[in-house]
Amino acid sequence: MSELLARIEPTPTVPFAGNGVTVTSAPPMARFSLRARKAADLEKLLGVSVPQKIGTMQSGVMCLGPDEWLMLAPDGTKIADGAGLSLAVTEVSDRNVAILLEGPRAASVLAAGCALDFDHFEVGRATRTIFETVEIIVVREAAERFHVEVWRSFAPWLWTAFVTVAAE
Amino acid sequence: MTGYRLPTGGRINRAAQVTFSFDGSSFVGFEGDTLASALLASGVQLFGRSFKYHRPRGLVGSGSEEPNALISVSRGPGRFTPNLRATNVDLYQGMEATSQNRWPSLKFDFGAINDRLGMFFPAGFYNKTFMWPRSFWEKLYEPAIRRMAGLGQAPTEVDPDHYAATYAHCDVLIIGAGPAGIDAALEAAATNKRIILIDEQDELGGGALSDPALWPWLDRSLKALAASPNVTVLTRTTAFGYFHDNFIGAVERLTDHLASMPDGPREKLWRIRATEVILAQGAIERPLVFDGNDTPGVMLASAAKVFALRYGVAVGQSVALMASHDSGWNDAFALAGAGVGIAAIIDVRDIVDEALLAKANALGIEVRLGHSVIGVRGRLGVKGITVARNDGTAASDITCDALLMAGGWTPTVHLWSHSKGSLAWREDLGAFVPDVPNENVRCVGACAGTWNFGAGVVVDVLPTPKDPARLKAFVDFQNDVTAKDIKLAVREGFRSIEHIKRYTTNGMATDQGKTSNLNGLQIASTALNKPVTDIGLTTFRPPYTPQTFGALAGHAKGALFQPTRKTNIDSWAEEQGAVFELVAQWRRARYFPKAGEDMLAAVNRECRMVRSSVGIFDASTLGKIEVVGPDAAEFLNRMYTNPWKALEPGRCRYGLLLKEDGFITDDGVSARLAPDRFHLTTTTGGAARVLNLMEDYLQTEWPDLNLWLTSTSEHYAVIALQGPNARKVLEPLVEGIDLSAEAFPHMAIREGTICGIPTRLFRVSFTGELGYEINVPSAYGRTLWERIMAEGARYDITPYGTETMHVLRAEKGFIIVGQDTDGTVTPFDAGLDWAVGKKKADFVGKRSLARPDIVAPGRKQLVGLLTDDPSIVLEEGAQIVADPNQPVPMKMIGHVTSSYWSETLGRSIAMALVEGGHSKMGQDIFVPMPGKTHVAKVSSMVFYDAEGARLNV
Amino acid sequence: MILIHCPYCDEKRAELEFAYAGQAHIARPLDPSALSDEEWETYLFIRNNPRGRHHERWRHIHGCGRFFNAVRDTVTDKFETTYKAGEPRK
Amino acid sequence: MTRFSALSLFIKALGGHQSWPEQWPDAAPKPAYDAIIVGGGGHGLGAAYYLAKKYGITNVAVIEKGWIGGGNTGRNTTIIRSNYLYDESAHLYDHAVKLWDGLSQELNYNTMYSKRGVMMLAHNVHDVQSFKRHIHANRLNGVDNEWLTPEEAKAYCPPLNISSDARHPVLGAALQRRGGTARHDTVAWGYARAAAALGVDIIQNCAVTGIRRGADGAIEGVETTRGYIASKRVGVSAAGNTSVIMQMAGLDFPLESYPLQALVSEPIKPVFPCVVMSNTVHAYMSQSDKGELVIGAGTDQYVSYSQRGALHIVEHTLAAICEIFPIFRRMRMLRTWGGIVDVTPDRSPILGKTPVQGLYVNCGWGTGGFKATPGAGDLLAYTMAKDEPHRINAPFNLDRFRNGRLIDEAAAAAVAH
Repeated sequence: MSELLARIEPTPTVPFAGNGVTVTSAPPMARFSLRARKAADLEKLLGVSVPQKIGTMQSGVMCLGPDEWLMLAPDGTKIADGAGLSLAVTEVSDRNVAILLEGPRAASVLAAGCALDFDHFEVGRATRTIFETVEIIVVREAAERFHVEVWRSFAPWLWTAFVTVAAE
Repeated sequence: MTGYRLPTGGRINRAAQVTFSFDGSSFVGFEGDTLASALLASGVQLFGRSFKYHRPRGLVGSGSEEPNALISVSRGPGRFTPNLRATNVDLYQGMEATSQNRWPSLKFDFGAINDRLGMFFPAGFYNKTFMWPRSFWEKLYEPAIRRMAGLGQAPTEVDPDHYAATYAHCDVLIIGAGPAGIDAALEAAATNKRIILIDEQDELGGGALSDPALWPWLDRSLKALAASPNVTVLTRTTAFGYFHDNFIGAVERLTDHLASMPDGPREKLWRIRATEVILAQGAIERPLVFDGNDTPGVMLASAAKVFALRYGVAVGQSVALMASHDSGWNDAFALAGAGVGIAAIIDVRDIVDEALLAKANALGIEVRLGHSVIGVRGRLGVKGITVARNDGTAASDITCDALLMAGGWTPTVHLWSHSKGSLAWREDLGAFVPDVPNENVRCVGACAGTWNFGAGVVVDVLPTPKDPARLKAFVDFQNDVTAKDIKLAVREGFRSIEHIKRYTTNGMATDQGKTSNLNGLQIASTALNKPVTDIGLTTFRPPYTPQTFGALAGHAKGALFQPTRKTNIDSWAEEQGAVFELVAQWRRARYFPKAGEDMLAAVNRECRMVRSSVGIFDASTLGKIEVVGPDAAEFLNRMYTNPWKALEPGRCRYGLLLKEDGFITDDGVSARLAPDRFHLTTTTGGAARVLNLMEDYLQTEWPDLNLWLTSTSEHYAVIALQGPNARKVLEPLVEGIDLSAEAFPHMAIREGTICGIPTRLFRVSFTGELGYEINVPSAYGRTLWERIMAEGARYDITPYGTETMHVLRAEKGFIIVGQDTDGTVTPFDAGLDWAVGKKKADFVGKRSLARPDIVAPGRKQLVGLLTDDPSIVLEEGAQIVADPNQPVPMKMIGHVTSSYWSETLGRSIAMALVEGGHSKMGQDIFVPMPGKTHVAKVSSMVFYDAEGARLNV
Repeated sequence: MILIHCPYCDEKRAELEFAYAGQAHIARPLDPSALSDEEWETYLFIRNNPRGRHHERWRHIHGCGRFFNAVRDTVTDKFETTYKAGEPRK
Repeated sequence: MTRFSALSLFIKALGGHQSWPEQWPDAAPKPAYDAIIVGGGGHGLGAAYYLAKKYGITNVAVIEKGWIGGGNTGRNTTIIRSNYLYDESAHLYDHAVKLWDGLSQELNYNTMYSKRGVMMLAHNVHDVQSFKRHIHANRLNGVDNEWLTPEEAKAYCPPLNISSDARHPVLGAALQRRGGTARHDTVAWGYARAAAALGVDIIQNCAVTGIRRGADGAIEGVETTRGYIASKRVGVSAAGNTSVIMQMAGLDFPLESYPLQALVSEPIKPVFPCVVMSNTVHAYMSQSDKGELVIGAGTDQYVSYSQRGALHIVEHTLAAICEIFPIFRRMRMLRTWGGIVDVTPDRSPILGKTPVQGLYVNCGWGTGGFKATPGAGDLLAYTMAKDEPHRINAPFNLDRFRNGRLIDEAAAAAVAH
C-alpha cells in the first residue's frame, strides 16, 4: 500500500550542471547501520562479506569504524535484525540522503569544504568526515565520481554548498 | 611638472592606457601599473596623512611594506574598501581612489594642527591626561580622540561580493616567487611531488621584476614551471598565516584588479596542508631614522629601483641617496642607468667599497662619506636636504626632489615566526634570521639571511647636531612613532620590547612594523645600553598583511552560514503561514495563526482544540537513539536515574538523564521494542549531547557491555496526535495494531503500518490528553501529515506549534529541560523523586546527589505558582522575593521558569524555582516588577487533571 | 588546525574531525557511593593541566567514532603518540 | 611620583619630555617581604596596590615571569560588564565595575574606561527568556540591565542586521549601559605605577620555580629564578599558569587552560558605538579608541599553553561577525593573537584561601577576567590582609567543588530545548 503516500526528498530532483561537475540527488535507497565486535558476526547473519579495513567499501557495505558498518542497498531491501545476537542492525534508510558529484571537478568541489586529501583517496575508499561544519560520508565510486551521504536535514545546505562551488 | 614616466623600460604595457581618478582628479597610467606607480608617474608625491599628527606623507616602499600610502577604492554600492596600500593596488580602467584621514583635502588638512602641537602628544600622552574633569572623558575627550583616530572611512553598505574557500594539499609549498622561490620550485618540479608556488604580486619574479638582466631567466623559468603539471602557481595570493602542522592560510585576490567585475568570487581562501614548506619571502629594506625622514619623496632606495625598472617611473628628477648599506649604491646606479638623475650619494660610513666609489665617480655622482642627512626641506614634497659630517660640522644643502634611504635589510621572517621557529640575531645584518624550525620548513634566499646585498652598518638614528629632543625622526611612519618616543618609553621605565611597542605603538600599524620593528629595537637597545638580544623580540602575529573578513569567512554567508534544519513537514507549515522559532539548529512551527490572530489568540484556539477534540504536532525534531544488543537494558539502567531492566517489551518509560555532577541534562520517553532493542527519545537540543555522553560511557567506562547506539533522529518523522478524538482519527489509517485502550494502553508502543507505511506507534502524551506519536520514515512525514489532516477534518483537527505544546504540558506540570531546569537542578529539586530509582546502587550522577550542598535544605525547588490576580501572566525569568518591601539589593528566592495564559483553566499558570519551594505550598511569594509587585501562591505544578483521567481512556 | 593520528583508522586526519574529551586515564570509580566527598571531587573536577606532557582523550567523532588516548605536549601542541582506549598509559 | 596631568604634560613638553621619571622602578628581589603576589597582570598588580593602599601592607613584591601585563591583561578584548545572573556573580563583578568608575583618577593614570554600553543579543525564544531572567535579577540586585527591542538595538548599534530573514534573527537585546571597555595595558601600568609609589616592588623576569612550606605546612616563601624570597603570605594570581604553581605547593586544582583567540581589524573612523555580544552566534565586538574593530573569537577545544590558535576558529568568528554586521565583510583583519584562559568546572573564578596556610589564590576567570580586574585585586588584597575572604568573594571558594555549591552562570544560561 506504500504507493498511497509519496516520498518527499530534501534536495532537487533535477541535477545541477556546474563547471566540470554535475551535482545529482541519488534516488532513495535502503540503509542499515551494522554494529558488531567482529565482521564475521555480521557476515554470518547477513551472508555477505563485510570489509575489515576502516575506510573501505565492498559490495555496498562500508566499514566506518572498528565495529561499525553502513550497508547501502536497493530501496525496499529488508535484512535480518539479528534479534538475540551480540550485534546490532538498525535501519536508517531515511536518516541519510545521498548527493552524487561527477566530473573532472568533483574532487575539487568536495575539497572546497573537506580537509581530506583527495589525491590520496583511492576509488573504493569510504569514510565519515566533515564538510565545513556538516558531517558527511564520502565514497569514491570512480576517479571522477563521489557518493556523499548526509543526514537528511543537512542535505539542502550541502546541496547549496556543492552547487555554489560547482558554479564557481 | 608633466610627469616622471621614463621614456623606456619597465614591464608596463605602454600600448594600453588606463584612465583613473584620485581624489576626483583624472589621471592616466598604463596596464601593469599599480596605483602608486601611476600616480608617481603623474608627479604625485603626496599620498596620505599620518595617523596621529596628520603629517603629509608619500610613498616609502613599493609593496606590502608600505606604511604611508593608504587609500580607499570605491567601485559601486557596497564595494568601498578603505586602507588599501597604493603599492598593492593594481590599476584598472576607471578606478576611483581617494586619500584618507584628511579634511577638507589631502593638501590642506585641518588635522595637521596635531602636528603643530605634536610636542604635547608624545607616546602615551593619553595615559597622562584627559582625566579631569571626570565627566569630560566620555562626553568630550574620548569622542574627540575617536574622531581623530581611525584611518579610512567605515563602510556603510552591505558588501554584494561573495567569497570562496578551499582546502588544498601539496608535498612542497613555496611561499614567495622571487629568484630563490622560483629556483626552489624548479628543483622540486623535477620530482613527482605536488608543488604549490604562491606569490602576493600579480607577476611571479619578486625582486627579479626590477632587474631586467634577470628577465630572460625569469621567462625561461616561468615557462618551465608552466610546463610542469605537478606545479600549481597562485599569483595575487598572500600566505597570511602559518598554523599548526604545516597548515597555511592564504588568500587569493580574484577580481579587485579587474575593470569589469565578473560573477565569480572576489577572493578565495586557500587552506593548504603541506608536507614541506619553503619560505622564500625575501627581505625588506630598512629606512633610516633622521629629522624629516617622513617628508613625501623620502623613500626606500629599493622602492625607487622597483618604480624605475619595473614600472618605468622616476621617483624624482634629481634624487639623492642616504645610505648605510652598499645595496643603496647599487640601486642608485641602476636608477642612473635608467635615466634618473642622481644628485648625490651620502653614506654614514667613512669607508665604502672602492668599486662603489669608482662607479659613482664614473657616473659623475657626488659622494659624501661620513655624512648624514640632518634635515629635509619641503613640506608636501622634498625640495632639498641638509647634510653634515657625522660630527655635526660642515652642514650644507643639496637640492633634490627625492631622497632615498638605504638602511640595510630585514629578512621577512613573519611566517617563520608564526610557525614558532626560533630566530637568531645576526650582528652583521642587524637583524633576526631563522634558526631552529618547529615544523617541516626551511627558508631560502633573502629571508634566510643568505642573500648577498653587500655590506653595511647598522645605525639607530643618524648622527645629527640637532637637539635629539626636537627631532622629528620617524621610526613607525603610519603610527607616527619617533625615535624620541622610544627613548621616552625607555626613560619612563618600559624595558621589554613588548612594553615599548605597546607604549609607543611602534610596529602596531597596518603594516605591522615591516619597516619599523628593527629600527625601534636598535633605538631601544641604545637607550637601554643593552644588546638587542636582551630586550626581546616582538612576536609576529598572523596575518602577514591584512585580510578581508569576507575571505576568512569563505562560503559561510547567507544560506551557507549555518544549516537551518527543517523537518519533512516544515514545508507544509510554511505554506500554512506558520510562525517559526529556532531551536538548536532546527526551525520549528511555533503557532499557526489564522487571519487576524495574534500569538495569544492562535495559541488559545490551538489549546482549546487539543483539549476538546484533536490536535496535530510535528515532533520530528526530537532526538532518537536506537539502543541494540544483549546488554541494552543494563546500559540504560546505568545511564538513567530510574530502573530499566524490568521494562517489558512494548512498554514505554520516562527517562531522566543526569550528568555526573548530578544535574539534569536531558529527559525523554523511551520504548522497549524487544528484549535487546530500545527506541530512546531525547530533547531536540539534546540529541547530539546525549548520544555523545552515552558513547563516552559505553566506549570508555563499560567497554565490556554488548550493545550499540545508533542515531535514528532523522530516520523518522514524528507526528503527535493529541486529544480526545486522537484514536478516532487514527483508527481508519492504521493496520496491524489494535488501538483499543485495553490492547494499547498509555505508555506503550506498537509496530504496524499506517497508510501502508511501517510505523512505530507510541501511545504517549505530553499534553495530558489521549495521545499518539507516529514514527514513520522521514520522507513520508508530510504526505502522512496531510492524510491525517484529511482524516481528522471531521473533528476539526488543528495543527499546533511549540507554544501550544508548552502551554499544554505546563498545565500538566511536565517540565522542559533547559527551561524549567538550567543545569543547576537535581531530580529532587525538580520534584522528580519518583523518577529516581531508590534501590539502584549506581547511575550516572548518583554520587553527586549525596554531596553536602545538594542534600542541604534551602535548595531551589520547582513548584507551581498561581497569581492572586488570575489575569496576570508573570514574565518568564521574573524574580521572586519573600519580602517585597526590602531595599535593593533584594534577597531573591527564585525565579519564574514558565508562565502562560491557560485557556483551559481560564487563568494564568506558572512554574518557578523557589528556595525550599516544596515546603512552601500555599504560601504567598512576591514578584516585584517595574511599577508593580505581583502576589502569587505556591502550588502544585499539576494544574489540570491531576488524577490523569484524560490519559487513560 | 592540528593533525591527529587516529589509532583505529591508522591515519592522520584534520582536527575538525575530532572532539577533545579531556584528561585521559580517569576511570570512573566502580562504586562511587563508597567515595568520600573529597575523592568524588577529585574524580569529577581535579585535573593535571600540566605545561608539557599531557595524557588526554580524543574522539574521532566525525570519523570512526572511537575514543582514544593521546600524549601531547601542551606547550608545543605536538603529539607524542596516540593509542587505543584500553591500552596502558604511555 | 610625578603627577600626571595636562599641566605636567605641558611643562614636560617644554623640556622636550626629557625629565619624565620611571613610572615604576625595576626592582630586584629583597630577601623577604610581608606579602608576595605571583603574577604581574592587572589582577596581581591591583592586589599589590590595594594591599598597600587599603590595608597598609606596603612591603610587598609582585613577581612576574615576563613583563607586567603581558598575559591575559594585554591579550583580551577589554569588555567590562556586571550583568551576571547569580547574586554571587553580580555582586563580584559589580564590585569591580564600581571600582572601574573613578579608577583613572584614583591611579592618576587614564585607563580609558569607556561606558559605551554592552549589548547582548537574543536570537531565539530561549535567549529572550534567559536574558529577561538576567534583567530581572539584575534590577533587584541594583545592577543596570535593560531590555531592548530589535529596533532599539539597531538604534543603539546601527551596523546591526535585524532582518528577520537572518539565520539567527535578533529578537531583542539586553543592554548594560554602564558596561564598556577600557585600555588594557594602562590598567597594568597604572596599578604598577601607583603600587610602586606606595613602596611595592615590581620584579619582572622572575619566574617562580618552587614554593617552600614549613614543618607546619604553612607558606615560608617562593623559590624563583632570581633566588629565594621569603614571605608568610603568598597570593597566586597567575591565570593559566596557576595549576603549575599550585602543584609546586602540592595542590591539585580544578583548572584547565585553553587557548583563546582575539583579533582586530584595521582602524577605521568611528562606526561602532558600543560592545555587542552574541552567545548564540559566538561573536563579540567593539571598536577601540584607535578605530580598530576588536573581536573576540572562541577557545580552541584542547588544553594548551602554546598561545597559538587555529585558523578555523577565526573563520567561524568572522563568518558570525559578518552575518550580524554584514557591512563589515570588506573590512580586513589586521592582527590575531592567542591568550591562555584558565577555566574551572563551573566557569566561575576561585578567589580565596587554599588548604595551605598563607597561600591564597585568584584564578579561573576564564574569558571574564579583565572586567573583574579592580575587584579581583581588591578582594585578593582583602583576603590576604585579613586571612579570610570578603563576603563578596567568600562564595568563590575551592570548597564548592566538593560540596556542590557551584556558581554556574553558563549552565544557568542553559541549553536550547
